[in-house]
Amino acid sequence: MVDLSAPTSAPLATAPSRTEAGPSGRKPRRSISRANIFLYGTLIVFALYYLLPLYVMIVTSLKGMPEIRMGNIFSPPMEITFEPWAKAWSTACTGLNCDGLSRGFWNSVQILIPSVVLSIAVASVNGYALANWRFKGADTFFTILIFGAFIPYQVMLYPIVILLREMGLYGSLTGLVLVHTVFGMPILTLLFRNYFTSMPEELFKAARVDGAGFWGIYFKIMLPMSLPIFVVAIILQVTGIWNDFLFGVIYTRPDLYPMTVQLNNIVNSVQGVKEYNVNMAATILTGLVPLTIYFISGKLFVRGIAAGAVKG
Amino acid sequence: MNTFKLFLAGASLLALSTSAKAVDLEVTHWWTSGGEAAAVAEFAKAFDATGNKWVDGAIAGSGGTARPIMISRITGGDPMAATQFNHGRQAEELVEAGLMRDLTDIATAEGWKDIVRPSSLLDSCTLDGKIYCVPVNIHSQQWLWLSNAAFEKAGVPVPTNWDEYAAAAPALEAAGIIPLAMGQQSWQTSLAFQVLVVALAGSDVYNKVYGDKDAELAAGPELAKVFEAADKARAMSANSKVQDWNQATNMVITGQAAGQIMGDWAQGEFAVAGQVAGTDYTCLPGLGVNEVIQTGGDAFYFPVLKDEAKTAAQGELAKLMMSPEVQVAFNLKKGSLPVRGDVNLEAANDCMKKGLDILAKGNIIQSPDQLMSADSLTQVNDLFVEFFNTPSITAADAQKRFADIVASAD
Amino acid sequence: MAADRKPSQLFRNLNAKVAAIPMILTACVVFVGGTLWTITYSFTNSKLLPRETFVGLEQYERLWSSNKWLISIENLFIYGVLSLIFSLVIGFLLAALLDQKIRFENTFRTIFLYPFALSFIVTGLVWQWILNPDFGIQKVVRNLGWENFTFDPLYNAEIVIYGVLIAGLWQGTGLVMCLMLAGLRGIDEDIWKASRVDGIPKWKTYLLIVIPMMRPVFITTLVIIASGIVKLYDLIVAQTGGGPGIASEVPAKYVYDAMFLSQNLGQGFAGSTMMLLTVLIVLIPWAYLEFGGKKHG
Amino acid sequence: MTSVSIKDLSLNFGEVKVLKTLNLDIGDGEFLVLLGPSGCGKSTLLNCIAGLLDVSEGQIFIKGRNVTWEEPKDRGIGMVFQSYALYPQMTVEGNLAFGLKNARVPKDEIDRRIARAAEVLQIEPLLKRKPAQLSGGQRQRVAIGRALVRDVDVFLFDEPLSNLDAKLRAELRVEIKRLHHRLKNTMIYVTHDQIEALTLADRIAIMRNGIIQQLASPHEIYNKPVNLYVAGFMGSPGMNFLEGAFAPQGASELSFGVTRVPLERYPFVSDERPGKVIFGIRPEHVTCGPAAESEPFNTEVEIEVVEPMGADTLVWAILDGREFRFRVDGQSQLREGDRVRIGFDPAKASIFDAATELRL
Repeated sequence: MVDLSAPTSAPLATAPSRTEAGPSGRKPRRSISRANIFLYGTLIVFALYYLLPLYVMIVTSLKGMPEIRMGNIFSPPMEITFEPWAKAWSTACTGLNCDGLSRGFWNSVQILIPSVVLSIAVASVNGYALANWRFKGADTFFTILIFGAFIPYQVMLYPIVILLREMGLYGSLTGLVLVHTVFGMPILTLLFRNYFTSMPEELFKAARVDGAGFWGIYFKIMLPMSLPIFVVAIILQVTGIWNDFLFGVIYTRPDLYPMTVQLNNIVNSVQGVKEYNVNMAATILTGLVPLTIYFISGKLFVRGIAAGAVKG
Repeated sequence: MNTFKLFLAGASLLALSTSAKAVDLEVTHWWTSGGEAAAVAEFAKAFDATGNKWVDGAIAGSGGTARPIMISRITGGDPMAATQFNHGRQAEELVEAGLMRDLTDIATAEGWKDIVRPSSLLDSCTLDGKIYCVPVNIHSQQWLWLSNAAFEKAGVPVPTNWDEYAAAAPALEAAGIIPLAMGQQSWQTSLAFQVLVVALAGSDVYNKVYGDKDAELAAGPELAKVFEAADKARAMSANSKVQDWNQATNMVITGQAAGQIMGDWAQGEFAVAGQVAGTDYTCLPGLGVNEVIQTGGDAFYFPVLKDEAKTAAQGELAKLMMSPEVQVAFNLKKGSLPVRGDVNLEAANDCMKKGLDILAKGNIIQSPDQLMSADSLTQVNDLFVEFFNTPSITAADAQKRFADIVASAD
Repeated sequence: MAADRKPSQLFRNLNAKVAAIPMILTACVVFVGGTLWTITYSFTNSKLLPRETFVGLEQYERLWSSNKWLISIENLFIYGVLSLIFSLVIGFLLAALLDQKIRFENTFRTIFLYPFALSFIVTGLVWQWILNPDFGIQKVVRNLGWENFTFDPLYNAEIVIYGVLIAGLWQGTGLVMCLMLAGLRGIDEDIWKASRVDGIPKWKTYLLIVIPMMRPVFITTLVIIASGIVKLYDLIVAQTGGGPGIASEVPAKYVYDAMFLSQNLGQGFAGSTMMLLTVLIVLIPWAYLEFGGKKHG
Repeated sequence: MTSVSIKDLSLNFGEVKVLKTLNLDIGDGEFLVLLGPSGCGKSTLLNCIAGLLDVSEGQIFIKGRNVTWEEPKDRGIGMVFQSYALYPQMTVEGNLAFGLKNARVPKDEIDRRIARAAEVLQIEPLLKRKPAQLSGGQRQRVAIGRALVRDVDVFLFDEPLSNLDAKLRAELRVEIKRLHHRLKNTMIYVTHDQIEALTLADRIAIMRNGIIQQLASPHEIYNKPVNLYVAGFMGSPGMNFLEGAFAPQGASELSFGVTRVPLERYPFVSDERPGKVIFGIRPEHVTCGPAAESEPFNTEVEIEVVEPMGADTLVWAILDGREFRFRVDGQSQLREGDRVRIGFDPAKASIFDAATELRL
């Protein structure tokens, strides 16, 4: 057959320019048009509202105490000192131990990793089972689970203390990991279920036809395609578990207390006068891990949320 | 050379015998601020000296934050080795449930019965004849702390009792000084009220209302007088916008405020700030009207532990807390009074001395914690924090609601 | 001949059921079990430790006669309704603005969402400092000249809940914006072209066409926001401690204080049962919409 | 008076030139089809006319008015989309009235227009229903109705039928044609389906890489393709292409392999005689069997594959070693391997310069 792709010159003779006077070509858009002012204006005003606290935290954490007492919290620091950060990290005292937040940091990491891994693994399997393997009663359990998302933690404190005691896990790291898995499960399962239901049905049917079983499909087909929702799950769980104070302090012992307990102790124990700069430095330090994880995967988070929440 | 070796053997033997083997004891408490932390350090130092190790489990945020954690840990079956509670009925149910260790054998061995004065402290620890806690200090709420500098600035002589102090309020305000510093936490406003009751209505009215839950007396004229004073106190502390008690104390130390009704643990803050009783600040027990000491304060309970060595170490810690030297060192730093009558505190400043001789004279009252259940006490606290923060509630309706609470209190 | 009978319902896709056991356990033992346990003990006068001395509705009578509880319900209602409305309105507005293919979209989105990564305790502390009359906004504005400018919500009983709202919105709207943006990006491009050809201004297209189309997204967002509102606790503790007085009390704090401060489990459980009731009222319509309404799969 | 006139229009997304100095004049009431493969710029051109895309250079006139910078709503155009783009939450009546309400047209006028449109498109029973409750065809009619009620000058269709099944597509095609006769509005119709183009268009503009290859009547485009691309694009099964060359002595004969085709009857449009040419003849212009004798050119071919398609049968044969297709009547008994005589009249053929691919 003849090769048709060869480009052909324009058959019509290029007539002389026929454009007349009057508007022609791209419409000149004034870059400072009224719509743009409103658009960027509102965004900037909201951006300031959102950035204000971060600005205050950073600025105050770099000031010495005299400068704080005298000036107001919005003025930039005259002479910047990192002493409050050092103190918050290593020397701030909570009761007897004066080793700042550092002790809590490694505890938090030790709590975070297993909790995030376990809770996401369990929730993703739940979501997958609910989405593709409709078994009788599955939806009723799911509704109970969603109902669980609404129950305030305080209500469940006591029953879980008893539950863990009977299982002999009270006060141990495993106990806390289990608690985080339980309380993370509702919303995560909801997200995973929505995500997997939005996946094309044919994919799942094709795999079934090829003889792949429940786990085969999960690992070979579903998992590889669910990076966005995994990112969302990781961000939600990391922020939730890292920032938790209540469970960390009730279900573990002092040598396992997460960083938030140290933060609470530093901020709430007043050596003479309240050291705002150390408190703020400690606050930023505690928020650093979830913030960094969020900054790294912000974009994926939006795409994941789209798939996870929208198709619900 | 061999003497050295001998000495080594002896020392290790000695160490071995006294404390079987070095053991870590986790102690939870809520002393995280200024003077308190220094005081706890005394306990820790003394205990570490015995070869064991004090593992500090401080939880900041006053009893409100700490107690739930302690209770959950104990009921959850993973208790700490020792924990702080206030004198009174907070740990009552834990003891009844058999979760707390019986210290009667140590108490009798050490003869606590006759050294602890006032004996009511030990009574709060006893249940059907057995002793379950070690009282470590006496904190009396019945104190008014005044900043001499503030009164000089206002050109008013330092008052000696409540009425003079109330009369000086306008002058203080004129000088831009907040007459009465008051933290916004509920226990602080409630403390101020019951100090006013003891001072203006007298100890027996206090005992009848808080102890016997006498509702008509609570609604009666004596209490009405006290509610008037409370209304006055409310006006005086209207714009003291701080949250924690030691922030309020700090306002007195720096002269921003003229005075504060607070327990004797405030002395710790004055000490840390390097102020001297008598010259920089003045202390009026019982608001200078009815000099009385309230036996509030703290005691240590020892949950039952399975580990043999730890139980032994617990006994050691209990004995140590009651020993004279530790009592002196601890109470000096804490600004509280020792529980042992046979200890003299020459190093104590004159406010502590005032407290000691009131204690010696024996006019003592029990603290609300010892008289009322936590449930009723919290209702009283909520009433007064609401009263102090809502000017629209008049003294009369506050009294009526107080009487209702007392009627249903247990 | 029974061999070829269809395998009983139970063993069909056994794997799925085995895999779902953790979910079933959590749902039944923890949530259902825990809730039932709480409800039963709300009819007892358990103090520090649970005990089975039944007292009927006594705890509930005391609950509804307690001033602190009534204030906390009122606060939760005000905070709940306003936070729902504002976070949806602000969330949608920001999403719509970001949907206009503007420059710096990523930076703006990161700015709006970073608070979500911080804990409520951090949020509470920072906003407590900002709203503090002695060194916060009020002092700054006064230094600028307006001498009697007063902005101290956290110390004014009537409007303290709005101070909490400002902090709550700061923390929560970022996520709502993300959900809305995701919803907007799901709308078919032709709908926009059609409305432009029909000469309908943008804001009307958003209001009358796009929002009705985004019903599922709104429902999911409502579930997520509502579940956050009911559990409001750490923000109150960190920002106002329930003060001034008991003006910013919330049910979750009432339950916590009752259980641990007043050492009265019975009263705490009564409060929490009431909270579960309000949750049911919110949840039943959602469950119906999600499963009942459109039977699918 | 031209209804729509496009002057030197170019559009580029960044560096990519999507439309290159394009000129097009569309008569009043004319039905013009923009035909081409996906990505040839036909939809982009339509969106430019509608005002949904800003042009880079050039002007657009509608009814003599320069609308280059006008908003879509002020251009007097209505548009029907491939995905219908009906407002899902509104009833059919709501969809029709929404644009008018917004333009503050009085209520009774709105009702009158809706009634007229409903009658023209026979959608009276559907007015109260929601789009979700309509079939594809009904939704398409409502989409047309939305433009109809606004009494627009020009209707723009963006592949409106491609979402429908074949049978429904045929029905709606006829309806659109009937609508055009009745309304006499100018219509610009974008599609990649040549059947739609051939049946609906007064004129067809075949586009490729942003350039109009040929702008002519369906018959002209089908029978007189101006270049190899147009010839190849139109007709299915496509035109037979045979590479060949002019016999040395002048232009009277074309030779490929051993076959000689007499060209006396071929209407040459250019007098160039390049070395290599491509000879094209459509399968349906080839006669088979005894009648082939009378054709100016006939030869014998061996049949390779027979494809019966009901109404007629497509036969794949070998002509002088090259693949050659022709159509026979549906009842024919031809089978693979038969040798049969075929013939055609070169007047119906097309010859292209192999290098420039232009028609000779």
